Amino acid sequence: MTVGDFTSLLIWLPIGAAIVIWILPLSRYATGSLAVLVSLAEVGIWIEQAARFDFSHGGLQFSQKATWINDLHVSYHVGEFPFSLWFVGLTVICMAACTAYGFWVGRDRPRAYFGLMLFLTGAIVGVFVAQDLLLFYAFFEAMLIPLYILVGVWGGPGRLGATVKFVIYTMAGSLLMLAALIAYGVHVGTFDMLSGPVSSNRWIFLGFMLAFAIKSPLFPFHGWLPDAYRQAPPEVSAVLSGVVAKAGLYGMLRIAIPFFPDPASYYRTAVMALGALALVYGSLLAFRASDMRGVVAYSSFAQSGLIAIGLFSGTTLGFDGAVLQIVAHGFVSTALFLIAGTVERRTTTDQFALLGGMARGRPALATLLLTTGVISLAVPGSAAFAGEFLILAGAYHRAWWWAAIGAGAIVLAAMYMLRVISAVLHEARGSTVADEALDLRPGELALIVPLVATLLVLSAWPAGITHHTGTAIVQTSANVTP
Amino acid sequence: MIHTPHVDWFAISTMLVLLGASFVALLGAVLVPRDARRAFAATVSGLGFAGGLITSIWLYVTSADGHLVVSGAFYRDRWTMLTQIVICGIGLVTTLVGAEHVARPRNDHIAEFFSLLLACAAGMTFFVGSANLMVMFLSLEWFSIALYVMCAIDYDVEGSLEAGLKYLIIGSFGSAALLFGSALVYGATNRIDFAGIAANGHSNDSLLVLGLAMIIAGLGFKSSSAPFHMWTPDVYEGAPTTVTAFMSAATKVAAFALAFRLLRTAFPAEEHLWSWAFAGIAAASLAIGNLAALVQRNVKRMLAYSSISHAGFLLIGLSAGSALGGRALLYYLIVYSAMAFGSFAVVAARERELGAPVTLDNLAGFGWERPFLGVAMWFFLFGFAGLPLGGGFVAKFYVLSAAYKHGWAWLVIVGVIFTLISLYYYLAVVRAMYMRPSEELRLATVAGGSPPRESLLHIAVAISLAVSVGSLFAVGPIVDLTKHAVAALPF
Amino acid sequence: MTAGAWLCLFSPLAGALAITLAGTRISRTAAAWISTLSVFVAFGGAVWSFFGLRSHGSEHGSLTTAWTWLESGGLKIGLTLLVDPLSTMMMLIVSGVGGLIVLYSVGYMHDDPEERRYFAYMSLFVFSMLLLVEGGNLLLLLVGWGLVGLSSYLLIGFWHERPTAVAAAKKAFVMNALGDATMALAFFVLIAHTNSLSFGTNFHVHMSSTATNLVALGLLGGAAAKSAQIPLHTWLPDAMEGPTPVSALIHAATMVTAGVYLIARTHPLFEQARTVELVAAGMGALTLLVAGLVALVQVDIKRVIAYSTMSQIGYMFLGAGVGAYANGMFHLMTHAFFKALLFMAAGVAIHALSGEQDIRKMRGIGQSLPWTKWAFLIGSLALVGIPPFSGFFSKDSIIAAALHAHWYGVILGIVGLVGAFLTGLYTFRLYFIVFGPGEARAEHDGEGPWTMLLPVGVLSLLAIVGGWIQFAPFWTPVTHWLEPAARTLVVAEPTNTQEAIASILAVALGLAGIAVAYLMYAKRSVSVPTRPKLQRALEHKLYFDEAYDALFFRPAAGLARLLRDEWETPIFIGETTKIGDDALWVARGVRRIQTGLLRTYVLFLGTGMAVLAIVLLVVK
Amino acid sequence: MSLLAAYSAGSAVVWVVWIVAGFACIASGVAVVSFSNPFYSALALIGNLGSLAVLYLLLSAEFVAAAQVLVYAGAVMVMFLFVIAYVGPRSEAPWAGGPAWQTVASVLAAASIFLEIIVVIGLKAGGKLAHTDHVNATFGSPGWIGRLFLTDHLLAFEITSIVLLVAAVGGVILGSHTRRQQEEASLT
Amino acid sequence: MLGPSIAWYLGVSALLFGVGALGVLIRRNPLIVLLSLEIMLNGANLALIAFSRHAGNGAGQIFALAVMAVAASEVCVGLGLVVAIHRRRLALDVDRLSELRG
Repeated sequence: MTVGDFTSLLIWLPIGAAIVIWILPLSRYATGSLAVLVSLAEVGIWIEQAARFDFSHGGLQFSQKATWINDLHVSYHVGEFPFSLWFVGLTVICMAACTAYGFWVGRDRPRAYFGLMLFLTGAIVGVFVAQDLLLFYAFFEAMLIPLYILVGVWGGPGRLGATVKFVIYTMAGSLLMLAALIAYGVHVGTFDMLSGPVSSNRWIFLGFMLAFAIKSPLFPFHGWLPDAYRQAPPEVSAVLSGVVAKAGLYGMLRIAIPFFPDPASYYRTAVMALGALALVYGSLLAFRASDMRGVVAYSSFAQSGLIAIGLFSGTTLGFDGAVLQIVAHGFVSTALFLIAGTVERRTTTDQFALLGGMARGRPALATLLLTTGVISLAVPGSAAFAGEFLILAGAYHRAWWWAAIGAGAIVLAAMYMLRVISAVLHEARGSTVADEALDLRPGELALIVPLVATLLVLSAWPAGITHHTGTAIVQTSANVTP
Repeated sequence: MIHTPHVDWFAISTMLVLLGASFVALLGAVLVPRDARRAFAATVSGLGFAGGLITSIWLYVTSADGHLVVSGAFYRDRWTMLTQIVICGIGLVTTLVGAEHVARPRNDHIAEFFSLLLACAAGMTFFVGSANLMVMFLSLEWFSIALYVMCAIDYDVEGSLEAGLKYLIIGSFGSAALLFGSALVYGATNRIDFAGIAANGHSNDSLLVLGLAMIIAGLGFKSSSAPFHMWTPDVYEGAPTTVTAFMSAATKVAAFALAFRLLRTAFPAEEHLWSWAFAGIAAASLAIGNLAALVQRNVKRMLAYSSISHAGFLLIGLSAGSALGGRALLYYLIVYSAMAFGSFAVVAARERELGAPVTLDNLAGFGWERPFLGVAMWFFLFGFAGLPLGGGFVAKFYVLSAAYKHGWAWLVIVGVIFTLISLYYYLAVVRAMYMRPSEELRLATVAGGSPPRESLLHIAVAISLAVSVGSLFAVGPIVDLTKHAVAALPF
Repeated sequence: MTAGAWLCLFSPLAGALAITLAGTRISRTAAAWISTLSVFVAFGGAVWSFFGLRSHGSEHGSLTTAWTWLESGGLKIGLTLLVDPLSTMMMLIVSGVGGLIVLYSVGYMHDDPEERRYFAYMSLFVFSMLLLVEGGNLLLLLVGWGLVGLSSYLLIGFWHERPTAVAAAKKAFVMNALGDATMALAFFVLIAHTNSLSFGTNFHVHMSSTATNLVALGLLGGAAAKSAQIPLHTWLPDAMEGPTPVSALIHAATMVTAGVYLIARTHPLFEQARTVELVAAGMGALTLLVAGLVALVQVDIKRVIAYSTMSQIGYMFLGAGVGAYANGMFHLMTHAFFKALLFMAAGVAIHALSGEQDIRKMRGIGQSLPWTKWAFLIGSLALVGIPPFSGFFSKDSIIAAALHAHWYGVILGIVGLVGAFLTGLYTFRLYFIVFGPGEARAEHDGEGPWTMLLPVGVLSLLAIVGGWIQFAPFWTPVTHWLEPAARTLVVAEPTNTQEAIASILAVALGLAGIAVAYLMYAKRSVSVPTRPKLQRALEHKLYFDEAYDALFFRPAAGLARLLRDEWETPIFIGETTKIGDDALWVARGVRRIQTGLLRTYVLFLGTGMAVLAIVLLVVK
Repeated sequence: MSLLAAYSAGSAVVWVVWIVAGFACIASGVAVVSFSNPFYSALALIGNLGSLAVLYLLLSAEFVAAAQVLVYAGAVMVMFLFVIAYVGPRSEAPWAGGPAWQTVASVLAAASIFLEIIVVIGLKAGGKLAHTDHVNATFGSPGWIGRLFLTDHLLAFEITSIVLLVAAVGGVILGSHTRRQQEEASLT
Repeated sequence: MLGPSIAWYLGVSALLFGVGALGVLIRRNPLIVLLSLEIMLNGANLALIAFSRHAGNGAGQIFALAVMAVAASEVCVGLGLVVAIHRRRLALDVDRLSELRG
């Protein structure tokens, strides 16, 4: 019996710490370091869990259950499947990096800021470990609250409009999901995600699916994305695209597909088509975006599409590839946004027109951006490549053109990512790039290097995830073709 | 030789305590020197409500088997008692806020104010337990009249007077309708006690139905649900904020608690009629309340509209008409009253420090200047919006589930859509408090130097916060309370 | 011997990592030597595994797996090395020639401020290339395939202040990504049918012929992109923007020839898809012709050599296409020698003129660089295929093999012969112009540091003797050595007469070419024929770049801009706000009802009641 | 026979009384609403109350009738007249003011409410409402009322008193001077 | 029972109620509005008493008496408000009291 057994700890430790931070009048430094410590403690707990996780039986582990709304058979039920373990790992590591980034750049109003970041951590973890539909929904929406304030208070000049659009958009989806889950839960008499039977009601499926499609996002539900990613502070954009967006995909993996096998297969082509549209459309727009964040934003939009294709291909390859790709892209986009942040701190902008030539004399920045960028364009051998390869191999089972579209998108990815790299690092020095603009400082390296290192480890051994996704659970109920 | 009926004094002890306190406070108005009046009256009122809490809790515990007392005029059961508990709680926090915030020059009428507050609460506690149309009508008038006076008590302010008069006239019209409806029901069944009405009524008796319609209108007025809601924004805006806070919380509790009992006990056979009627009214309230709130700048007024929209949600639970609906209704009432009261209390604080009506613009930066009140406010607002930051989340889920179980998916969809719309203006308040750029923050200069110390108000807000957040976690216990309460009603 | 393979694979990677992590803590020279050392260690490993394989007998190739790299469902792909004759041969070439070139760079790049980065990239490239040739399954091969593309991108764009260099690098990478994509598609087909990507097993399963053709096509696409075969060739000439040693290593000796290796490695598949194999051969023939022609008019010394590389690879494709894998590989080897030699000799000249690459301005550099002149001459002769230089043995056997194939073989053979003439012409055009009489002089005395001259010397030697290890059909150790890995098709086993005819014709045509070049550019007795149209066409490389720009890039960019301006901004970003405005408009309407008139409120109450009553009375 | 005659005669008398009283009642009601001067309206209301009392008598509710006269015509109306005198009777055209649609809609609403009730009663008139129970003499007598008040409706009785008390307090508060007002008054 | 049947009385009461409602709806002088409210209540009272007579039970009459008290109380508060408004030198016109709106 160790801390690892208490999945709840992963949720409530940061939230508790947030409350402490809000209440105690700590100094800026104390607040920041406390927050970073807690987020690192999260990572520690997760490692403990990962080490003691028994992948041989893929079932739910470290689970805890308590009655919540006995009247409607809603319970507080948390636990981890193998794949949720990976999602949680992604969350805690990225959140630690982002919190530390906030500490490094010294956000003003530190108590509010770090409290919200910790609260966000707890909420996101909650989404990934919740085993009760209402609990899942609760955390799914709880994510929104800190995000709203983080973007709205610490964001860029256009933040007000961006936040409203972001919140209204996502809530539109998730409220329909509320209706759907009420319909499902009240009808079958339980909200528990383990004992809940499969349903073949297409409307309910669509209700869930819409929420996830907006969160991920899939085409054409991405209207909130560009503004939010551009206006949010870099580390929050990192969380948004790296982790929060993944909640939508997790929802498809954990709820939409296994609980609604028949509707899922009925709408398979439609969803895959939306994914493909997102993939192509996003890639093209990323290719045209004039700023670094824009490119990363649209590229993660495209990635969501690709992952959705993998999930709805309904094949083992697709599932495993999707899980791997989710984790890999999570780290990639987090790292890229943080790097964008460091660039903005040095040049006050991320417009390509004003950047360039930063590689000269800044080897660390150049190396990290190059490595991350190259991984994100899925150069063969990278974790992203492994993920995309499996996804498309799975999609090929459905029809050859999915794979063809995906392959085409890989080329596009190469085009826009190289554009970013050369526009920031290469060619003539940009007007905003001062000579005295420093290379990455040790503090920044300490944030970004671990992310990149994780990516390299994943690249060296993607099977570490793909062979331990345990999506079999999901697939058995979703009658997936192996 | 008249055989006076046996009176179960204990059953009505809550009202007696409150009335007693009210009289003491009234005496204070004349006996206690002016400078001590505020403290004295506030203390008395606080003690009165505390006593009311104790007795009502005690009664809740002891009246597991509901029965009629005082010759069938009053229900002594857990439905009554639970609502009495809530009302007394609201009264208590109102006292806390009022002690600092009922601003009268040189404490004029401060004692009378608390006396009226107590009397009003007493009337409500009577109202929720009334067992026949006459007692219902009388106690309704009782607390309504008290409310009319409380709304107008700031009669140096034109708005307060206007609010009072509007409330009085529209209220009297509404109660006249209620009365005529009662008369028709009486005519149709020759009975005025709820059970008797249920026994003698035929659901195809047009007299009865017409009476029911007029009663619904009367109650709809009290619960400020569309289209009987028109008075709400004006009165809420014009009345002293303390009174508004009390009204928005307590009146809803009383009105809905009684409405549900009345319909279940007196008109079970007509369920197919009133459930549909209330479903329609609910949809209307949701639509009007939320849409009108979208364009408000005055925060009090916006909250008034939002209370209309919440009446819509409560009506969803009511219209479900089932035991589940009743539980959802009570749970929602508890959570909502906490949130509503808290939010108005925060507005009161800002109002006092600005010396002007609170608008979205002069709210700018409030969150950073008064961290506790700010955080509390966004907890309340997100709770209103049904985000999982408080019981509001469970409450919405609960009523919608009830509606769906009743087979009304369309009502679920309506509720969901208008929740989405409501998000816009709730977030607007948070935006105003936290996200305005610094040059706008300068709007929020405090009238008269640093913000006044308002320990009592902070306590009141803290209590509301504790209830609204705690209810998210302690769903089980609360639901058990409501279970027992609902068990007292016939199904 | 597997240990040797692992050593061979990882020592360059270790070198790269060491240099990267060490950063500025080590001197630039130190970085250079670390890199060089790592590559030579790799060569040691290669030799080790070569002799290991010899001792076991070349038919016993062996697989060794470090760990499972990717696993899902039934698909299981290990980090597996394959040590067999083919891979060993490639290992030797890559690490050997690579080592020499890295050594050469020590001198060549000595003054560059970012030397460290350069050598890290070089080591990385060697690692990737070795991974490509050693990879024990198709996916690992693809990984190496992609990584060489990456490091080629990095090295081409090494001087990243030059926009042209960056553009060239991007172009190279994107085109190679295209090739990767087609290969990936081919693998999807394989997975769908065999659920495996390992060599051997799935090459002999019986897929539908369409599936086989698709797979073969996909592989061919990859090969063409990597080996700069028409129509995916346009990146190679631009790639000359990179430092000269890079051109020597990547774009002459090793990477660009990977396509040939791929075909040889997967020949069982291609043999099941004969048509595709013939497409490969035809593609090779076309490329060698076109490249030869274009090379005639180029004035940039490196570009000329680049085009000659394309045409030589065309020969290899031709050979592999008709099934003469061993000959293809053999030519690959000799080509590695003499083409690297040519590049490095050219590099010496360029270095001496501090970066001048225009042959018209290099006239007469030969006077100050006698040794280089000789080295270049050797290289040129080998390239043209004059006996006894190495090119003669390898190239002629390809032509011979082609001639022996069916009717189409004859056509291909004739094209090859024409190519031989062109080779002679453009090679010696270059030679006579650059090393003929002129006023260009080296800016520093001496031909350069020993680190540059030693590799040139070694390669000159190899360019001479490298071909002697096989003289088909009398003596065929290479073919024999490759027998187990890439058994040459019986059909392409040429007879002596054909060998003889082929050799004689090829040599004769080569000599003819040289003679014409001599008359035109050395003695100038014959004036260069001027066909302005044709010449301009050739100078524009037959307008391939323009065509691609018009066909692919512009439409894509245009579409993207269209989507952004016509859809994204107005609809997906704009429309949402419009909805909000509509809601607010309705809200204002609702608000107007609230007149503030008490009577209105009562009216609503009364009307509401009346309506409600009517409804209830009606429905009751 | 004579009984029948007497009965019919009595019935005729009752009818006449009813018609007179009912007409007076309605007329005065309309007058209240339509007089432009509140003073006259108040007087009209007194007439209305009186005629109502008569109707109550016909319905054999003696005590209520008495109370009606005492409480209303006595107490309430006096209060009204005082206030009217205090604020000064200012006339106001009944139909003036406010938007036209307001007036029209008001008439419609009031009419529809009235008609609904009438229709419902009409539906019932023939049946349920036709025959009336026979009641004994004590019905509606003060003693009988008092007994009811002290037994069945004790609570209502008590509440009524409280309501009056609350109203009284309220009236006092609203009607009383505050210092600030006096200061204002002294200023002006 | 002598004279007209209950229905007639009810008719009168309905008419009173309607007239009173109309008064509230169209009059602007708060005093007259209060008077109209009285008429509405009287209408209800008449109905109560009529039904009480019809059913022969006393509840209606008790109810009516209670209503009188209530009416008195409402008038009391209402007049108090009127006086207060007058003191504030505001026009006695409900249409002019429309500062709160929107």
